[in-house]
Amino acid sequence: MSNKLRLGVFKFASCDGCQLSLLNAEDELLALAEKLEIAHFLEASSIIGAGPFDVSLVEGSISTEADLQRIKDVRRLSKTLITIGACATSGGIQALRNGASYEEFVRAVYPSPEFIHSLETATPISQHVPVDFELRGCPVNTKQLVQILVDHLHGRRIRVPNHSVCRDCKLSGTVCVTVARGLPCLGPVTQAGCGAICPEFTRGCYGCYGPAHQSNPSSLMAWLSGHQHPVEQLVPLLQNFNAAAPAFSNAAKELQEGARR
Amino acid sequence: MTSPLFLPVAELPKLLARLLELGYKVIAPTIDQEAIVYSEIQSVEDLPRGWTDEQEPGHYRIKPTSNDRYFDYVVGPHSWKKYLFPPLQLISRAISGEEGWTFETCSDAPEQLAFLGVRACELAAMKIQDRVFLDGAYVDTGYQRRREGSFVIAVNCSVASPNCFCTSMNSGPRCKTGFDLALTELDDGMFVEVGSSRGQDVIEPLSLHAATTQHLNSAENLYARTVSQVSKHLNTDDLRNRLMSNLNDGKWDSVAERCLSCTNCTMVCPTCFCSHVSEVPSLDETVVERQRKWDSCFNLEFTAVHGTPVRNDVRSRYRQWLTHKLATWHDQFGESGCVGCGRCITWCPVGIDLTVEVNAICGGES
Amino acid sequence: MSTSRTIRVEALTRVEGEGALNVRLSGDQIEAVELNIYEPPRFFEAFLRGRPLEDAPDITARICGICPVAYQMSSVHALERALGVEITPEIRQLRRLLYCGEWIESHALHMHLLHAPDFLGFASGIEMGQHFPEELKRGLKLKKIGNQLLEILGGRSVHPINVCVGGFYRPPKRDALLDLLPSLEWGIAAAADATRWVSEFDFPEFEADYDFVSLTHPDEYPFNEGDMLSSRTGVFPVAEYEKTIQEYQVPHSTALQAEKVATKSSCHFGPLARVNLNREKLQPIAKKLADECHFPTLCQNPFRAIVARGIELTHAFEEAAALVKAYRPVKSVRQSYELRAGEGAAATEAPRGTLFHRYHVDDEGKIVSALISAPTSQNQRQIEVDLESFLPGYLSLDNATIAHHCERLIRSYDPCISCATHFLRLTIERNDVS
Amino acid sequence: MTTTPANDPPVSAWTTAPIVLRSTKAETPGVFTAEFEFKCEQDAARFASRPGQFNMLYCPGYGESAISLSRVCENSQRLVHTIRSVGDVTNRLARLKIGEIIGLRGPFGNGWPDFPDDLQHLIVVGGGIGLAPLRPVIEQFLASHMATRELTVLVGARSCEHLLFAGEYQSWRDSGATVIATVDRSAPEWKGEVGVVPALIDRLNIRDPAETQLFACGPEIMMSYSATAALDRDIPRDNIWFSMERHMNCAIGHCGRCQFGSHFICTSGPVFRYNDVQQLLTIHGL
Ligand SMILES: Cc1cc2nc3c(=O)[nH]c(=O)nc-3n(C[C@H](O)[C@H](O)[C@H](O)COP(=O)(O)OP(=O)(O)OC[C@H]3O[C@@H](n4cnc5c(N)ncnc54)[C@H](O)[C@@H]3O)c2cc1C
Ligand code: SF4
Ligand code: SF4
Ligand code: SF4
Repeated sequence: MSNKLRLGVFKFASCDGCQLSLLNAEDELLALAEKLEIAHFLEASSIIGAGPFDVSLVEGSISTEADLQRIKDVRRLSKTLITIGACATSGGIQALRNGASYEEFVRAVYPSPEFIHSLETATPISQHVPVDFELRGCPVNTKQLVQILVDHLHGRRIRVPNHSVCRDCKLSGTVCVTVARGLPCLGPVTQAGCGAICPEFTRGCYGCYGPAHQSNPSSLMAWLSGHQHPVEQLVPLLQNFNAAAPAFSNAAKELQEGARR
Repeated sequence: MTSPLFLPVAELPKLLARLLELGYKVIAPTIDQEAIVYSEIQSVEDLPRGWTDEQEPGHYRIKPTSNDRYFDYVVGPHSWKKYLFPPLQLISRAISGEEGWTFETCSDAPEQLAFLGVRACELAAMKIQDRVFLDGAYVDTGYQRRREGSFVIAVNCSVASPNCFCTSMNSGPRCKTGFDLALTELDDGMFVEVGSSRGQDVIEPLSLHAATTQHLNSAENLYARTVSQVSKHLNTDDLRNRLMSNLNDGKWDSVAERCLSCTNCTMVCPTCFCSHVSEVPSLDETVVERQRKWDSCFNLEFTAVHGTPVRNDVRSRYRQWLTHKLATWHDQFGESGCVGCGRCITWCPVGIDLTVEVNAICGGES
Repeated sequence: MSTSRTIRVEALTRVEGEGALNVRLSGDQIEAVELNIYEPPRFFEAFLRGRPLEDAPDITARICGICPVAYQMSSVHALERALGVEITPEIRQLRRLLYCGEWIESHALHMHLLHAPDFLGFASGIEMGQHFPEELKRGLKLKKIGNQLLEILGGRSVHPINVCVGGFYRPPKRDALLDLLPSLEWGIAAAADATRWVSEFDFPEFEADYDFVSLTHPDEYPFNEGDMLSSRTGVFPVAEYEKTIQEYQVPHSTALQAEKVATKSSCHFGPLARVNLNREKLQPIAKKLADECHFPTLCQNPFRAIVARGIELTHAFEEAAALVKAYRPVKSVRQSYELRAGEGAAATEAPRGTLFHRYHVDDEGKIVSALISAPTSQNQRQIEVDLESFLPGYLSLDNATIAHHCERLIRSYDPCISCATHFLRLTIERNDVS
Repeated sequence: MTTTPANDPPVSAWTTAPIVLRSTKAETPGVFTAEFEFKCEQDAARFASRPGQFNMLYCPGYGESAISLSRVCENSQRLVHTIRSVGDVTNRLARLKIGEIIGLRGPFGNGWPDFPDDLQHLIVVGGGIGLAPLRPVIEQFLASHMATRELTVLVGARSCEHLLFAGEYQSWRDSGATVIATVDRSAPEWKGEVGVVPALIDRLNIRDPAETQLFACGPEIMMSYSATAALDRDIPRDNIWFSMERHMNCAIGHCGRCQFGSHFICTSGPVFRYNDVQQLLTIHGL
């Protein structure tokens, strides 16, 4: 119909929040729609477009056999595949099941477990198909989401800064909550993107954007646990929306093993 | 210049009033977010009177004191660089018109700022940044405007924190130059030194009495007491060469194991000046602004050349920071880049102490 | 000639989350209507066990990105009940204000981008915008103001970070709220205009004798507090929620369904229920608006839920503006508490219906068990029941058209399927259901 | 002999001048030469550059890139740049249409040193795109008709199609230069050298090493080995010069990005005396 790029938005196991972040671009939505043909976006449109897609945004993690097949189809039909959000990039909160006994989870939760067809793990998209870019966040930041789409439209490489949350704290003049209030904060090991909102609201960062570049959670945890923060408090902090990101899950494991010793 | 004056404590508001009347926006220590930070004040009531700070590596708390002094603390998480070299600046703008792009250089409206409560190490830090932005081949005109427009009221430290090592860096605790006015807070008022004709003009109408010998003695005692409180030391003898001859030392690995590469030390450091200019296009890309933000040598992208960072591990990035600050800064600017304020030690989330690291890497415990 | 046919809506669109519908017909007989929610289960209640109770508002928010505030509100109220925490009036007002933000965002989104296109014959809000640009822009602006309110109070609009058990981590900045006031005031009028616009739509003739259920409060339009009210059986306390409304599992869906224990009948939750049950408590302009739009005192046409949404949208703007005007910051809006073992339940009104949480906690502050009943699960049975009575009038049409009509009906409930699948419970004793 | 900035700093270092693309020419795969002209005469009047200096070319929305002048045109407001497309800015530059306007800040950096009076032999070593900032040196040398002096140009590339400015070698030779090209990977049609550049230095005829200068630009490893080879041939350390590359953002010594030991590449380089960087080059991740 036009030389617009065709956009597909696909959802796997997730909360919809990352897709909503696209609809939350109130100021940019219409302008974007002029440049992108929204070919498949169940949450926003009744048109169920068939592929191929120039750009696909994929939200959610893979946790069922059917989804495992579907993501392969999406990949096949997409020129550029961008995963959005913690679910898609690291498994999300539902990846907490990965370490636990799946059987027990289903039994504990569903009266008729036999109706439930689900995989034992919730895994990131990149574990199953090649991904062109991973946009972090739980949820993703609307500005970043719009920016990467615009960059892509203009033929620029998709990228976002991968430094720590701390840098953004300092840029906005937020006083460090760890140093000045003794609150545990994952900011030093978490990738920026949210605007350092948690420390601004006087609470510690809980890691929505996943591990920052070459992050060092082990050192941070060693320091915190040596300064009156019990392991029982630190482990859940690492086991949030990016619990399955290797840097976080390894640090949690180390803490637990250290505590057992 | 003129001989020292005395400002009775009850008349401190007059000094503030005078500055406001001259059109200055007065920036001073205030309490916010459980810390002593710099922001605009309207009255002396906004100062952290009766408060002090407690600092250790990776630790900072404010607490009330038993006295009602205005300046009984050291330096907090902010430094004056946030006013002279703001964290976020608009540098230029490109506008797309019929004949293609046109370019504008942006400059912020000059604001007259009066900094109240500048410590000796901070005066030193300003001079260091002057060298970076004013004395090189290129002048940062925005910095120049802000620097020249600001009025500096220094305050001599009456206490030192365990993280202060200004005596090693020869930057304090006594304010010697670089101020318009310098205050020393005594029991009943401020011992005032005038450091410039601008300072003279400001203080003149307050018709202050000359300080007495007793004031002078109390001030001297206070300086001596503060010096004696400075407990941290860095051996700076030949430090540049000691560090530069240890660049391949295995001990950098040990600090790299603890360093989070989180950028906090560089952000709080009053002399660090790294920045990055990035593009901020409007959605239709007809107006593109270029924005300069504080950056840090701890960020991986900082040295990326064709996608691959030159300093591709924490070890090389920590080494860059420490050796730049304490060694290569000498080569570039003729002095050390560190003023011994201790901020990087206090605000490191895992309490890494550069003085300890220097000793570990190239010895020289003093 | 009696042929059997199956009508399938493979993927429900313009709803939050993913589901499908199966209708099995035998001749003109409806054999089965199955709302199939195939969202993968995410096991929230299971992994909440053993976690610090402080985590509940942040974690349960991730059940649904569209109504995270609802999850945060239900969880903190339930946990505060378990711990015996009394919140201050300031906290209570700020929570209402936060909820206003979510209602504004969610209602404006559903009205303009998801539901209105149905009545005007467009596939999406964006397509609708080509013919109704002003209406769409107004809708987006209304939505944006809701998001701004959420950002000021909660740090961001999806999964706000400022809510905690005991209140808020930090009070909002008064200046920021006051700066938003002109927008909120604009929003009152704009929301009313939007409501007038949707009230003129052509609504299918369909009514059902619903059992409307929502919270009710003696003085206020319900958000966080009050008793449950059923239009059929009257008031019951929140603490007896699961005794009154029971959930059960069906093979065709990963979401549980709900029905009244006593009568095994379905209930209708959401804006239509709330306006029907609490109309008198609406803010003045919203109340006048309801009259002006000739909104029936007991509206039983589910398609008109879009009008109810508009009325609530207007209400939320009015209430938000009033709360902002009255706001005086206090130093702390966070109540401290002692840990103790206990149990607590709370229901709050999510944009699309009642959201019920119950927690058991131990004396170390860990969650022992959690039960979450989401609005969509609760409406799910109602939707199937509706379809059973709605469909016979349309059976002469071709499958695609029938499917389209079904989808429209489902959409009028603003189902949030992501929520629905996280509606899982620890134990269910089917034998108790008699 | 030291190198000094050729001109006074511009009014504000951030002042961006509009320049217009006049022509482009494809060179090797992914590499092209673009000629720009200042849009405003007063900008042209202010602009004076020397070989080895670079400009910051600015494509709004894409960013700025440091690009060396690959020809220094005297009495002309023409700016000649040879560019390898590797990313956002350079790809955008490659898509520019004739007549399009972009921005320029510059010239920056010190440039190659002046030829000393007693210079007998200049050896120019260019690897890949590294030959671009050296071409002005070659051209200047040849234009100065220094009949008694010798010029050797050593060019290295991945393969023969990547040999930059290959079409010009013959004219350089005709003007008296010795040009030797070598490639990493040979091809059937390639009749020239195969191997690394430093190996060529071993075989050169260097009559008076003390009066020989070596200018190198290319991958660091290539420059380092060339220096070692030159030292082996008794060329004094002081006579060996490198043009260095680091991430560059401001080009005026204020952003800290291009630091290399004690140096800011942008202001105290990009051209360095081998002596000043030799030690630093041995340290990984400096
Ligand atoms: C002194 C100097 C002279 C140069 N001369 C030339 C030349 O004549 N011809 C040529 O083709 N290239 C030259 N380069 C390299 C050129 O600057 C980079 O290839 C270019 O900046 C890459 O930008 P990009 O946006 O296309 O790539 P991307 O990979 O998309 O972007 C990289 C980002 O890093 C920045 N960057 C800054 N410095 C560099 C760098 N050195 N390498 C890579 N990225 C960098 C870019 O501006 C951009 O913001 C020179 C570099 C230096 C330092
Ligand atoms: S990453 Fe977070 S916000 Fe995004 S879909 Fe997953 S749970 Fe929702
Ligand atoms: S509050 Fe957290 S994110 Fe901010 S500086 Fe401190 S540790 Fe870093
Ligand atoms: S290096 Fe540390 S002690 Fe030195 S000036 Fe910077 S912050 Fe202060």
